[in-house]
Amino acid sequence: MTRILFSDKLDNCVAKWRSAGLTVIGPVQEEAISRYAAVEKGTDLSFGTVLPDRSLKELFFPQTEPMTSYTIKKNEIETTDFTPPQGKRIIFGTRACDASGLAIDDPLFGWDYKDEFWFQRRNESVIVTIACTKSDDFCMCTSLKLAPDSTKGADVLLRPIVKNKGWIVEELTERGREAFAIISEYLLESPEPAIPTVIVPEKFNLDTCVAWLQNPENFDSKFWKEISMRCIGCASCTYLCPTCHCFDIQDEGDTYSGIRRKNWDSCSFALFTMHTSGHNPRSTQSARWRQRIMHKFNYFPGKFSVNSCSGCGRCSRQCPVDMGITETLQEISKL
Amino acid sequence: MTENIQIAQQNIYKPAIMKIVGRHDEAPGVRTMRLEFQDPADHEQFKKTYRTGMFGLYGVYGEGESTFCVASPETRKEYIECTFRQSGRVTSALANADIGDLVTFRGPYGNRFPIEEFHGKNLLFISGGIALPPTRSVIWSCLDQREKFGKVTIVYGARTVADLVYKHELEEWQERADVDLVLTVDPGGESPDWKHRVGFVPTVLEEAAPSPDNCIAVICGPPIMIKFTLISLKKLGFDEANVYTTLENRMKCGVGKCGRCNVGSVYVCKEGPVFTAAEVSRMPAADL
Amino acid sequence: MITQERYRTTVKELLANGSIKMAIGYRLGSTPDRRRPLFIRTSEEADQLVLDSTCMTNLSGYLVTEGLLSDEKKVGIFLRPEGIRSINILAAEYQLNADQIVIFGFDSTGRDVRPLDGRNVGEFSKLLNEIKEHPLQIVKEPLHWRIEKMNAKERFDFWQEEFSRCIKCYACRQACPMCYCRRCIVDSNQPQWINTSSHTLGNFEWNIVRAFHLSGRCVQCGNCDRACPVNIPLRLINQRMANEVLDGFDHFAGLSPTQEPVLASFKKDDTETFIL
Amino acid sequence: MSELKFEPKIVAFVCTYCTYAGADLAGTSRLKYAPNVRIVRLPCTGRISPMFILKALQKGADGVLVSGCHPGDCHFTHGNYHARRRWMVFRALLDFTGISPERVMFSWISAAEGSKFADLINSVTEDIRKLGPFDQYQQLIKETESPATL
Repeated sequence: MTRILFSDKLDNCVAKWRSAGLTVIGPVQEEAISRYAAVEKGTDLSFGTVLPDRSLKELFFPQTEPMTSYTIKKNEIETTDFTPPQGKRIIFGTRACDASGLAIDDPLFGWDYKDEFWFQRRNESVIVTIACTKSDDFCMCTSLKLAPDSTKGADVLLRPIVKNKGWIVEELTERGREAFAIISEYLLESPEPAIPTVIVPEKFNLDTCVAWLQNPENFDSKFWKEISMRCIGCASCTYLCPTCHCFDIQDEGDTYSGIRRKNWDSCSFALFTMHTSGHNPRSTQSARWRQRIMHKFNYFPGKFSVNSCSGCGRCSRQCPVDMGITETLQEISKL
Repeated sequence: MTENIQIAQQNIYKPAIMKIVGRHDEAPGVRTMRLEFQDPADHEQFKKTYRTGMFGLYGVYGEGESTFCVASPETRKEYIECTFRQSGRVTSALANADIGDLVTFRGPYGNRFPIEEFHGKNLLFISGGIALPPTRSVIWSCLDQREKFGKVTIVYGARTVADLVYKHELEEWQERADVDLVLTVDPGGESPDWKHRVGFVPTVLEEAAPSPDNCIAVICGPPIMIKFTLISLKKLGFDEANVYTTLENRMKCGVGKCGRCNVGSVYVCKEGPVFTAAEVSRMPAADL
Repeated sequence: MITQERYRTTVKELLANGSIKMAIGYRLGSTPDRRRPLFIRTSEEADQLVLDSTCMTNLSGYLVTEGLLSDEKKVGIFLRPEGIRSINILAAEYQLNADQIVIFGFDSTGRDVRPLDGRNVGEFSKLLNEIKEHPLQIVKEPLHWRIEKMNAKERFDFWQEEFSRCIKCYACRQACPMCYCRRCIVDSNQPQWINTSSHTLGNFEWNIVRAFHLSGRCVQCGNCDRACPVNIPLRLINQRMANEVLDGFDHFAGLSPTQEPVLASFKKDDTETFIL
Repeated sequence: MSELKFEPKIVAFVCTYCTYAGADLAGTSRLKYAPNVRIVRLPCTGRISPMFILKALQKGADGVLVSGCHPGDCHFTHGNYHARRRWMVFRALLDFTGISPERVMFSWISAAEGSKFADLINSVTEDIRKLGPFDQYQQLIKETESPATL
């Protein structure tokens, strides 16, 4: 027997969680895009898409976040710190790739110095992953040695049962158990079988690619120039990526008062590494694309023993010129 | 996540407030400032952590932060000295700040020169132009405990006589019997009363021909100077492992998160800025 | 299919006899409905060329890639009429020498693709003039009418809502053939005119300034609109500005390589009604 | 509760050769005009970037006045012709994006038109007073100053 959360009870659950003080966040379909957002009713949630257009990252690391406001006086600088939002929240219905993305970035935000903006939110969030039963041409979690029902980064895993009737509940962590204890009255014992998770074909052999990337000779390979020739240098791949974590610190305001903010930044921009002198260590688009791939599959795992890619495929899905990690790694495995 | 991560109470991106207590123009557009901590707690923290070679993020609220070395040695921790060239938005704002004004400092970050390992050895400092400040920090760390080291040689060059920084300290080193100072300016940069050498640093270095025996070399300078000086040092017989240099890259966080300062797999902000020439030669040259 | 085959042969010939050093076209993308830019330098690469009605991207932005045209050799490029107009603008703004560009023109109705006659940009002036006189169904979509009916407050709210989604990835700028500035206004920080943060205010400033910089230059190729990962209807704002210069100054961007940029020129008798 | 009377803040971007001189003349002729205007002097109307206008509105101006030499009088021969075209396009953009174009006013005032300057300032001030405070941007600014919500 398995415990099942029936979808017609979702509204009650959301209400229950909300009355217990949790903010409920989940995938919503807006007019123009789909994204993870806070909802008031279970019916606002939409599980129809393969995965939301925008990644889960932005709920932990927003595109712009005020850090400190300052007021400069004659002999004094007054500062007030902004704190990340407090309060428990439950993120219901993430995809495995998005949840893995969070787990991948944890060591980065936590090595040595702990980034409170990230960890405050991480500590307060319960991640409820729904195993995928459909995929599209760009999904590639299996190629990254993850799976459509990967539990990485998740506190609870839900497996859909037939006819969208609900989900089988698998609690994975204490945090997940606590959150589901709140709605235990809506969890029913039932023998319904789960729909098998989708089979995502493997698109490339990761080990071959990583070995190629780790070979120092290939750093100067002309492959990089060829593969990135059509890259236009926008940041849509990095900004939609669930693991890309680069940021910029910017002051906004006038001479006497303003706010210091943490904003997304991207390695695709020339200005990212440009020195004031005009010297740019990564002066060409091919060097920048190489940095992105190397960082994800060579440098990052070298430091944190995990690839900085969870295989969501958003980079390829959204690219204006149809590039992406998938294509690059496929080409590398052919070399 | 299975367990909660303990978060430090303070925002890690929040700088300490510093008061400018002294400033000195070194060369056209280059200025040295002496900063004092306003909060004793910040100062204690600095005293505890600062070692020669580390860098900091100096900033002005409203303009931003910019990265350069701490030019004062670890033997003098009552204040921070920094030397910078006015070139961008932040350095312009710093240059406009007057004595008594408040600026910010975040750090010290990065690694250090392993000064204890230099004990008992001869030291060769090679520096060019605005890159003397990081070298100066090491020089003073050693000169403040002069007895622990062997022969000290300093080779310093700049484009023109006016571009030499720390002119008063150069005079001081010139007069010290226990320091061998070789000064040079690029051809065409000499003034009528210039008494020192004329020529590029690598050439002058080869002429001075310091012995590589039991010697540690510290080089700081523009990339092109470093490139040719390393060749000269090799010619003179220096081992790459005994040659130290510092790398600089654009930084925003200073603590290994913002993702822009890496050269190959090496994060300059965490694993640098001090590297041996051997370490640098293993990095992809195209990324420097 | 016939058009595609004919062009494959043409490109091969021109490459073989050295008339062009490269041709920029399309090839199959990662899914059946996608096409991706292709840089043809060899005969084998020419075999990958695909030309059909789904080839939408205006490729002319690649021509201003640093160093591409500096050896004064010719480069071929596949262009729809909008693309040809953008070549004219780039030439008029001295970003490239139009004689270096060999145009493989094409257009489509429904699923049919037909070639356009001509190789040099000058040979298309008749076609472009016709388009100016009979604007090829600049489709007035429902959203457009909705905005036309709004009052100022509603419009402000509408755009605020749209721009609030912007993540400042600058895909619009990077995809736009007209955004070739080495240093964009948003990248200059002394002074920082536009907030780099992507809060709604910063997004609003950015998108308005970009629209203004494109007024009289936009050819409505739709690159920005297609590139936007958060689906902001950028086409509407650019189209409106294009209509404005057409009505106000009879200026149709990209008619010829010698056309004066509308905001860098003037007529003494420009008539306005609002100056006090 | 006593309500403070709304006093419009108006920023005027003027060219130094004509309108600024006109304003000077208004002053030396002891003409009285509304004190609500802050003048920013620029070399020519051709130098006035639309950014200036947007920034003024965003930073708290209730109205913006842009003024320069009459057509044909430009010190640089045609700076104001260029400016005129730019304004025509810019106004359309303001209109389309809903930033009330009636708060941005343009005029030609020569160095000899001190009284026209005074009259214009008075009428512009009255117009803006009728329109009330410009608070469209306030919501956006408030958003930038508040902490992240999620």
